Amino acid sequence: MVEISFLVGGPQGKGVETASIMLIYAVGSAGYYVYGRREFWSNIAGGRHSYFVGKIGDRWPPGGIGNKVKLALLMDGHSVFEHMFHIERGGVAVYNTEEDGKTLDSFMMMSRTAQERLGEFFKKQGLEPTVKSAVEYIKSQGVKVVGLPFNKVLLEIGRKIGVTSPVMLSRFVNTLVVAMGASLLGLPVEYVERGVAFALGRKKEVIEQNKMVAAEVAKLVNERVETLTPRTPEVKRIYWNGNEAVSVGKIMGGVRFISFYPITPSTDDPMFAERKLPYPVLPVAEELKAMERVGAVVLQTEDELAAIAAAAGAAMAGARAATATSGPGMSLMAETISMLGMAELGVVLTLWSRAGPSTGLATRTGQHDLLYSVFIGHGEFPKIVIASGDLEEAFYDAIKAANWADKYQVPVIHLVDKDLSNTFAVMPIPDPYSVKIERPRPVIFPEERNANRYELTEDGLPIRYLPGVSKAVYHVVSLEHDPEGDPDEDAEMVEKMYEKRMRKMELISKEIPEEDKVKYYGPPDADAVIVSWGTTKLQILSALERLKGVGFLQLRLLHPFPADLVKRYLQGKRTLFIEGNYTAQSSMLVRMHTGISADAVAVKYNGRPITMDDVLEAYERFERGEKRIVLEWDL
Amino acid sequence: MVEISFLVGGPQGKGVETASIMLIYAVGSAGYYVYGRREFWSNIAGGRHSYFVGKIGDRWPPGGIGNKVKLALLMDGHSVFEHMFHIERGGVAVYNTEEDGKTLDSFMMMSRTAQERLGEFFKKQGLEPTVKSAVEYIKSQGVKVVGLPFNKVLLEIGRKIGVTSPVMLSRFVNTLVVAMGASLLGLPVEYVERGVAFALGRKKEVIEQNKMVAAEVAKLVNERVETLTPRTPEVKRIYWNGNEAVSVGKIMGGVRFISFYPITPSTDDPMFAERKLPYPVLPVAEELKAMERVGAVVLQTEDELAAIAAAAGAAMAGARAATATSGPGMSLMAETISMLGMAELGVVLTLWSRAGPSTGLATRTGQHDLLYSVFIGHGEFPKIVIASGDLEEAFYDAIKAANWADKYQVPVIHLVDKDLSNTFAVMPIPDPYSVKIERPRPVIFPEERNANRYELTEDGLPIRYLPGVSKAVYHVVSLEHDPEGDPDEDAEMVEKMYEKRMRKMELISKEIPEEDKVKYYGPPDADAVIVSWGTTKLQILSALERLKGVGFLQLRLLHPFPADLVKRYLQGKRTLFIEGNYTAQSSMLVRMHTGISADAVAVKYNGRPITMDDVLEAYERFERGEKRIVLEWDL
Amino acid sequence: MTTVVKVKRTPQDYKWTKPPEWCPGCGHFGVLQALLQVFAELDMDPTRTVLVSGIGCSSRLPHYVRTVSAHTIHGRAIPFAIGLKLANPNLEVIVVGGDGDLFAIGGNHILGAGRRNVDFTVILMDNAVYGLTRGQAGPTLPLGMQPKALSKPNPHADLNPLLVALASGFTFLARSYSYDIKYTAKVIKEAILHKGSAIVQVLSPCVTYNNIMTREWYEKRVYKLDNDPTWDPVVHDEKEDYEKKKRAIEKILEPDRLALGVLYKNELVPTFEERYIAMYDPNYAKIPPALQPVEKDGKSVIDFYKLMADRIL
Amino acid sequence: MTTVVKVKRTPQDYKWTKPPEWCPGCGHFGVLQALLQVFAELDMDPTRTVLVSGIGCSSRLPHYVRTVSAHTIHGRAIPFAIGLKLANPNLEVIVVGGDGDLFAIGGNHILGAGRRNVDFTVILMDNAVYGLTRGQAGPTLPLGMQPKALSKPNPHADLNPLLVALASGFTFLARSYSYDIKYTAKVIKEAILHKGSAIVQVLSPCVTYNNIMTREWYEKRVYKLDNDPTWDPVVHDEKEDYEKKKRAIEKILEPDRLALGVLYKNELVPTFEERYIAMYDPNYAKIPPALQPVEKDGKSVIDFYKLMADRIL
Ligand SMILES: Cc1ncc(C[n+]2csc(CCOP(=O)(O)OP(=O)(O)O)c2C)c(N)n1
Ligand SMILES: Cc1ncc(C[n+]2csc(CCOP(=O)(O)OP(=O)(O)O)c2C)c(N)n1
Ligand code: SF4
Ligand code: SF4
Ligand SMILES: [Mg+2]
Ligand SMILES: [Mg+2]
Repeated sequence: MVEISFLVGGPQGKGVETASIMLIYAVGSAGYYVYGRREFWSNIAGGRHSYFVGKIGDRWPPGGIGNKVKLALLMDGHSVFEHMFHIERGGVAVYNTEEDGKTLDSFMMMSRTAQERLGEFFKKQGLEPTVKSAVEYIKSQGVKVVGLPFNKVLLEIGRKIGVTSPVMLSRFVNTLVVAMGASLLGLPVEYVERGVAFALGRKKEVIEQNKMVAAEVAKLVNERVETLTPRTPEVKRIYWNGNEAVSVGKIMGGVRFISFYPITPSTDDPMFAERKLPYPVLPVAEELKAMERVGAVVLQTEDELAAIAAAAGAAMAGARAATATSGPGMSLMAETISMLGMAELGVVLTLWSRAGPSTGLATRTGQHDLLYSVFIGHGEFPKIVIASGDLEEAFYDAIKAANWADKYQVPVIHLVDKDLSNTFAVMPIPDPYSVKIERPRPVIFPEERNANRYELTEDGLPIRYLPGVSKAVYHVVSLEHDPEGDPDEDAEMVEKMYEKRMRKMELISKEIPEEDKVKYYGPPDADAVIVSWGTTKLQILSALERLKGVGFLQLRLLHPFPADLVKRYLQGKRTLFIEGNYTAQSSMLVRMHTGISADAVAVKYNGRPITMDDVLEAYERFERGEKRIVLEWDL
Repeated sequence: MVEISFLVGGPQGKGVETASIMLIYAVGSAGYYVYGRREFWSNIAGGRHSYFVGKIGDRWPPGGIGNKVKLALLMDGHSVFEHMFHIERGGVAVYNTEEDGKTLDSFMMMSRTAQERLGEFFKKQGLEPTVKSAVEYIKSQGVKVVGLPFNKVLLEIGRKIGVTSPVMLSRFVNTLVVAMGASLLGLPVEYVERGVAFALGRKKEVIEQNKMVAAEVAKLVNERVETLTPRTPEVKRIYWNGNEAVSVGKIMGGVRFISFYPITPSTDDPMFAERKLPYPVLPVAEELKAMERVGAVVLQTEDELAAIAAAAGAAMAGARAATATSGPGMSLMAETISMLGMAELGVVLTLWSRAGPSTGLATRTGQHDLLYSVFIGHGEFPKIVIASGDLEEAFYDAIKAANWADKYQVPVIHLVDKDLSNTFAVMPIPDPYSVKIERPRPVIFPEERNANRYELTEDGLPIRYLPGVSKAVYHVVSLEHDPEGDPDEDAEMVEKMYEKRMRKMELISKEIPEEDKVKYYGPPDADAVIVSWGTTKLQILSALERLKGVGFLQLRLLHPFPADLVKRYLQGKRTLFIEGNYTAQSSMLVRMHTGISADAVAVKYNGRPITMDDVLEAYERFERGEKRIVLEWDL
Repeated sequence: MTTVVKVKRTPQDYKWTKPPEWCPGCGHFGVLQALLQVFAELDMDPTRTVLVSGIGCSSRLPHYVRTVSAHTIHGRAIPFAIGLKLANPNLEVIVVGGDGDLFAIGGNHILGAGRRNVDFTVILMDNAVYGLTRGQAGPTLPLGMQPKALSKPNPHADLNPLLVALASGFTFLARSYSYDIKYTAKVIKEAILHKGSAIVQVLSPCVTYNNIMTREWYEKRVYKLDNDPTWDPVVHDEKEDYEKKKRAIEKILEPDRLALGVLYKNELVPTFEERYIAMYDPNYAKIPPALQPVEKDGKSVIDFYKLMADRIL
Repeated sequence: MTTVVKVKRTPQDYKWTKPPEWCPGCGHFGVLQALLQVFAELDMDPTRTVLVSGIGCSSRLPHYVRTVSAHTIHGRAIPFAIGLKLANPNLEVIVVGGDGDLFAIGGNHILGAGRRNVDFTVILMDNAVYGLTRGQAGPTLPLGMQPKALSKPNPHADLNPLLVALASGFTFLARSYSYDIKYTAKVIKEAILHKGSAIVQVLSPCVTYNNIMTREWYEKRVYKLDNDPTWDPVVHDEKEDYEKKKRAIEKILEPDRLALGVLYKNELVPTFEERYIAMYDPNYAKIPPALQPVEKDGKSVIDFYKLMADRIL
């Protein structure tokens, strides 16, 4: 079984991303599965440190991310400092020997806090705070270090391939480190070339040059830590990231109106939908026979207030409508979310949550918004909150969310996070047609008439009209109303309408299948159960492989809460809740609905995702009797 | 013991309010305590029905409001229909006999739903749907009905006092019904005159005419149901309503910057603070010696986003700052609430909650926003939520909220509601100086220097600077930051800053005294305890007088939640939660924090307050074993 | 405006089942009357015409009209309407709202709308106060004025809604006066017929709270542009635009007087719908988002493998 | 601007402890340089000067400056700054922000601010894109333009920020170009010295994402108003206002060219602070909200019984 963890680090905006994508795609082309997540600072350039950390394997998913990696490609001296503690014994690090002499404080763009801490460390160790010392330290931890003088090497290669400008040459650093890494992994250079071609896009000449660089560099590295023999994968695979998987999910789910205001880490979701416009169609539906592609409106609005209001209007018009945002944007959408509840309009809100509060850490992850998602919006109204655990689930959930918003005419919050948004993967293609698209048909009258959209129906669902098609004259309204949709404050009518709306919660609870509510992994008779939600899933599942006998309950539908199911799985068990926030929100939610208290909680709130090793640590400390475990690893 | 319930009903915008204030003030002038709450439709005029319902007594508070009243002053035929079921056996109703012939469907502005329902009722009773029938029905229920031909009477009086224009005469209807009511209550007409003078303000001539009307009408009513002998009250009393009590509380509490965007039922709170500008001061503080009055900024902003942002800016400048809104406005403030948490700025947000969701019922009450208040704002951050139970508490809590926001530098949500906002009372003056104003002093440097506002302090509190005075240069920021206030994403710093902020929650829990967290009433050894929060208090306390042996736990501090205290009071008890929402939110909150489940919940969500009779009904049904009791009375 | 229907309707046909609940004499009645008249004149299809409003006395208007409508939340009528219109450009979309709704809390969406030039109409029912919340100052209330609900004179100056709309990109600007129902109908009709984003400021007194800007106050100030035979607000050629804008602004800023009529009209600017067709999706008008079938027998109509072709390994 | 300090400071004295993190060549550096220069020239007190920003690359500026500052949330810098200034009018308050921050999400507060004419300054760092979120279209990006992060041409037209500000009531309007640091400093200085709400649009290219509106692009279009000796944007008498506004608008709307310099200046309009003193509280300037003692030995300074005298029975 192949399972290799890797890391690519370098100055932000200077090719780290390209290098990582090259590597991921190269390895993917060779028939492996791979994923990597991106960590970066919330400013554009200026030399802050950024990195990808991921996993390569011959099965999907290729296991969790631990606290250390096997292969580290460090593009500059700053990266050496940042990842000194991130490489495992027996692993290998690639770096630029020309940076040896640089000191810690010469890296102006390093967090000053980190500089001070590392400074302390070197002092304690009696070492000079230089890159060289850091490299020595890394070696002392049983790590093989492969250094090359990057600029010198590139200058030589440049001479061969006819590039001399230093600026141009510096652009080859990403290819250089990837080629070094590939050599170390025993990956034939032709796959690196595929990675190069994919990552660099359509610039032909540039691709050719980079390919030559790769070939030259490959010759310079003779060591090897692994041998990735090209293999034929079991299934067809796709390369995408979390933002894209969800975006495509919505498109598949029939969403044709997307309004948004840019915000990290959500923007790439609607922007992908925009880039892909118009979308290719299958020759199935009558109305589409004549067309090869269909359009959609993807609308950048002036703010988030407008984004969700526009989606609400589109939903009224009859389109499947969605918006995407993160915490600050969702806060601005709160008033309209409440309106969706009252007026009974279905909109999907993909919440790409990030580390808060406020602007917080715009490019770091956090699971801080669970209870907020559940209780957002003044007043009481039906709403759905679903959290996805991984890329595949996120894709399917996006389709389901589109179904539910349309069917129940309620706001649906699809809870994902920065971790998922920036996870890039080569993985098996989920079956794009396995989720049935459920689209209720509108009522169409034979001739024009006044209609009651808010009839007091038994299931609570409003009557569905398509304006301009239904021949219905009707009123949609945010005030409490009578069946005609006009304001009514009569106490009895108020109560009836309120109940009618809330009945939808029962309907939703009844109709959403169990596997969308919770998923249980591990032995049914486990006496200890880890409870979690969202993107901790992969890390917990990987940890579970080592924690034999432990169960894992993944919470998926967070509202309406599947209290009975959760009770069934947790009653009488020892529970450890693991999640990326301070107050252990899911444990609060579980207790609110079931009365069951967590035996222990393990939380992380330093802006970094929970790793597989975090999970193992949490479990160990749980077994030692700790009640509140704070996870702190920074990777 | 005097305890008289009353009701004044009539067409909105046509003097109901004036009549009610006249009556309240008249009775108050005679030495009684009195309160009345206003119910009205959410449009300005157009003839919708509005009414006051309240209580008169010789002690404060004069008991709860039942489902029926003793005295009903009905200004028009519409009111007769609306209040047919609201008058108790032995009570008395006043109405205009000239409306006898009017039919139900002639009242265009009645809710159509109500019309249909009443139509059914008359049909079943075999009665014509006329005012006369309604009056007959009222009589059949053991109610004395006193009718006068209002217009004819006024025409006659008008002739005497020299007013002939029908429009002018119609303006006397309020005085007419109050005078009738006063006569029935045996209240000497001079007190009505005081009520007239107070309610009509500075228009001298009008006051004189109305006094004459009162005197004339008094002569026409010979019946009497009660005799309100003028009495000397025990204490000095004040006439105010909920909006005003809270507004004055904030002023007393040192709030000098109030920004708001108009919204019912909150607007009268900031507008009162504006009207009272500048405020008279005691000759205490040095800087104020030369002045008789001090100013404050009361700023109407372009929207709620601006309202709370301006308050945040004012807080940074060093002013005690507040805003007031209701649900829709609070939703718009969510993003900035989160910023207050991160940037560590203290602002008081008075939430005058109303019936939702969305625009909902703008002028009706509801306790729908408890969980939303607790969890509002993305991310996790310290925040205080306190709910007041009555006018006196609301006044004190407003002062406390101002203290807390300033001291802890967190957002403080002061949760009150439409019911309280529109409760008008003549009541004992709360001691305006009993709550100590706690104002920490800013650090002032001897000379200009850079300063760390976000030092990692032990108690979590930020260092306090007063810009322009402290001689400190420092940065306030909404991003995660280092002590200097500059963005920092270092994992360790993130964790420390997060913990620093959250430590404030512990400090708050420790420092807020027990009586501000919960209040317990009734026998300590009660086996059944009613749990509630907010403005149900008076009604529950009144009901408790009849439910001997039952306890009542009033939840006050909702966040940080006083879990231990609540456990102490509820452990092992049979609990009935009573509140004005659908999902029994306080029971959810209690279970979330204590694991204790409600044995039963009694909820009301028809836009009307919970009455004393509702409480009695709820308790009775609770004892009969009902688990979920829906209260429905419309008064 | 995009279609014509056969059966000719009367204003009466556009009345909903319940009567208006405004104060007697309220200016908003005039706007309602004018709208009903225009709808009848244009014989608009009530099932394809959508009135969108926010919150306010003015925003109640849709409840008195027999067309499809959405009475949304305070300040958000415009983006709601834009979403609705863009999801189905075959609908006729008209926003109505007050000065508070459209230019205080909703002001930002005027800026957003102007940039798009969506083919829809905004009717501003301007009474310079917040009627529904009992008379506070609206964004068009002049500095220092103190209508009766205010305890102090207004410390805010008024903004100029038509100039804001012009600065944002609205391609049709007009003003009317609600007590002149006929003229208001005429102006609104032109606005609806305009291709692009149109705004009509209707001076619509609040008789209950604005005791200063009353019928008398307005009637001293208003005059009709139509009386000047040389007045031509239409941009006939893009080259004229600069001049026509300047002339419109001259009128809009004119001190102490209120010009009624069409101030500016430019149909040469492409509508958002036209831009979308040109730059995003040629089939947009034919089969817009709201009218697309998204599934066939429960299966998505999208060809996933083609959509993601460049990503499949 | 309200005071003068004794020790003369240099631009260097206004640098904070950490260096800027903008992309090399970013236009925002010019604004920063200009600001430091102005601060030194005016010898502003760093403990009494407050820079307020929202979110964006531009909004990071306060972290590079050694004055008190607040880096607030996206779009809300203006109301935050107004609250701050009104709570203590002795502070010198300057808002900096991007086109996205101030005119997309924050647009409504421009409208609100103009109506108040608070004595503060807004510096718009306009690059027509959203730098920080990676290059999406900003509200000032022209129709049909496609900078590199966009997958399709911009379907939105640009709004005119200065015209919006004028329509709202700003009493000082100016434009500059960030690579011309000296001129930018000159214009910003005048803005800060202006009594009332001032806005300066600084054209400040984003070298990373706006590959169309580059140095070359701007330099083809900009010209300085100062070169015309007859140009006088100052309103010397209220009667001139109408004319001066029209002339400013002529420049603001001018097609294809970008006039730099002061476009309009009117100090005859009372500031909000002056209005407040006149209409609300004569002691406001002397003892504003932030500087009032609210208690003495824990006791409120307010005389409750006098305050509520008319309500006590
Ligand atoms: C978010 C929000 N804030 C405030 C309100 C309260 N509110 C309702 S209508 C209104 C103003 C109405 O004024 P305008 O739009 O001018 O309409 P008019 O009543 O004058 O016709 C306000 C502030 C609300 N409904 N929602
Ligand atoms: C409520 C909210 N929405 C969106 C964002 C994401 N965001 C951060 S900066 C920015 C735009 C920045 O553009 P601009 O103001 O023009 O500044 P620039 O970076 O171009 O200098 C956006 C959309 C946010 N932080 N908060
Ligand atoms: S309050 Fe004013 S705007 Fe509202 S209905 Fe009455 S007159 Fe019209
Ligand atoms: S992304 Fe653009 S605006 Fe931001 S720092 Fe870089 S060049 Fe400047
Ligand atoms: Mg208005
Ligand atoms: Mg920008």
